[in-house]
Amino acid sequence: MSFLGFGRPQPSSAEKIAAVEQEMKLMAEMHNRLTRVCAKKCVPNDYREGDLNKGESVCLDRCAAKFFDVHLKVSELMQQEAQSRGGGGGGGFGMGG
Amino acid sequence: MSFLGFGRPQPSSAEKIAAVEQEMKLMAEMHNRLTRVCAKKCVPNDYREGDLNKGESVCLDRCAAKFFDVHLKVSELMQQEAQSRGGGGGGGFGMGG
Amino acid sequence: MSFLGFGRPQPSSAEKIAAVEQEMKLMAEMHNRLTRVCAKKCVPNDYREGDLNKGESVCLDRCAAKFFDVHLKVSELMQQEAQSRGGGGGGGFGMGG
Amino acid sequence: MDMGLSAAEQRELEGRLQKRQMKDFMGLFSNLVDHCFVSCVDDFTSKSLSTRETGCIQRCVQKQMAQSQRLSERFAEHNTAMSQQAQQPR
Amino acid sequence: MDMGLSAAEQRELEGRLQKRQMKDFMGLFSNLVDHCFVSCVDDFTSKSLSTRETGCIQRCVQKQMAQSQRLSERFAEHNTAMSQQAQQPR
Amino acid sequence: MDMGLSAAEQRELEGRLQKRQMKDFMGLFSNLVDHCFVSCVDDFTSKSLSTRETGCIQRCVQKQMAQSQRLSERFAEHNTAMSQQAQQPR
Repeated sequence: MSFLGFGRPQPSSAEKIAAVEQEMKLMAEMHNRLTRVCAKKCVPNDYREGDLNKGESVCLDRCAAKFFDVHLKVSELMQQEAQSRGGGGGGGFGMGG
Repeated sequence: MSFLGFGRPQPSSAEKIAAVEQEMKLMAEMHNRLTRVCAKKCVPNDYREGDLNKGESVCLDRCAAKFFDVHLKVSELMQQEAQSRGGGGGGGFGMGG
Repeated sequence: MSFLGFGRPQPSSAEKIAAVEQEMKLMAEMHNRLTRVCAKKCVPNDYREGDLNKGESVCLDRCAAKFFDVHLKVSELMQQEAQSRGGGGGGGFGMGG
Repeated sequence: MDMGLSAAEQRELEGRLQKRQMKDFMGLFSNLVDHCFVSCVDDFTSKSLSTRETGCIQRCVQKQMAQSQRLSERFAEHNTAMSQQAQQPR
Repeated sequence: MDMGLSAAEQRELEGRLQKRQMKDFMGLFSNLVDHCFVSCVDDFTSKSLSTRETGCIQRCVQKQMAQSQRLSERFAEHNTAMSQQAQQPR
Repeated sequence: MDMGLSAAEQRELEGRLQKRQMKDFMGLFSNLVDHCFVSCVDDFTSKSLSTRETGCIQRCVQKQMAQSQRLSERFAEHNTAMSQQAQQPR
């Protein structure tokens, strides 16, 4: 089925569909988390105003930028940690046992 | 397959089963959210008593009524918002981009 | 298919696979809850130190032991409750209606 | 529920609903454990539950179940009212 | 999206993505209801929403949607930047 | 795990378990990011992380991983004890 494949077999259509679905799910989850976390940091929840004011808008933009940075930072740190524990996939952070 | 169908095809049995399942899931989720939110509003969590007292019971009933009202209100507001942005399904609230 | 079965049919391979998967999912969820709850109780989130100190470590161990005890306790209490309401599976705690 | 299902489909539906109920039950159980643990357990000088903590857990479970039960009733009433309203010709 | 799918597979994918969008939308809706309820409703001397509460809910929904919209834009920019970076030869 | 599965079923099971581990890992990763972000980031006068924030994130990740590791051990001990108890004839 993958006689022109380089190294590993081409994903089947079902796998491609599952991958797109999974990608959308991850995006939606990340958007939810971003909204929850940055709302907490930037927008007071007394709702005396219905519009985002200038300060809140700027805070949200910066909050988003920092959130993406923390993502990157944490994934780097976890890779280092995994390697320093003697290689292997994510060892020590899993279910243990 | 739906030669007697009116306008759109009849749902298949698999679709009916999936719809009932989905409905149950939504109900369970709403019940969870209702319980979480109204517990926070009405019942102090020091648990000096094991029974709901009169005040707590009345508070829970009113909390539930208001929760259902907020549901309705929010769905109306979101429809208005979607329409005022120039029609289309839920535009602007989705994943953006 | 289960002519040697005692009482009930042997689970099929698909059912065995689903059961192992389900078990792993429950374990992962419990681990998540344990971590969330015991972090809140034992580890301040100012992160002036990167290492768990002695006091925090001991607190986590005791927190875990108590968490497992509460699990057991709650399941006993729910069984009693279900029985005292006149038998039947978990009656009165479900979705009601 | 009559939805024009065959006997086999009816069994399939019942099996799935049972799994769903099991899942819902497990979810409620986990929420109960977490809530009562967080509310009642605060002493980490020992690894076994104190009498005070055990009593608190008991009252917490009892009260939470009463609460869940009461809200289930309100929820069921609401759903009934909603479906009647939907069927009414205006 | 061209992923070398047949027409039937393309339809299958679209159906699944629609379901996903529906799910995401329901999730956002639930979060919005819960957040605005917790932030705005505090008076349990009556079973109907007060004028103050209704106004607060309105502003809360408006503001949350503006916020979600703004963060969606930042998120989309970030994703675009990431995928450009991934394609760049170094 | 010997459950009387054929080789093909064994492969199917392994594939599924790998997906599950991936999911669990993603969940832990997300929780870690959210927790450390909320705990460490508080200055929104700039759009890049300060030295103080970066240091805090580092310590937070390190400490959370140590904690997760420690609780995994306790959890594994508990599960072992439980399954031994279940096998003992009374």
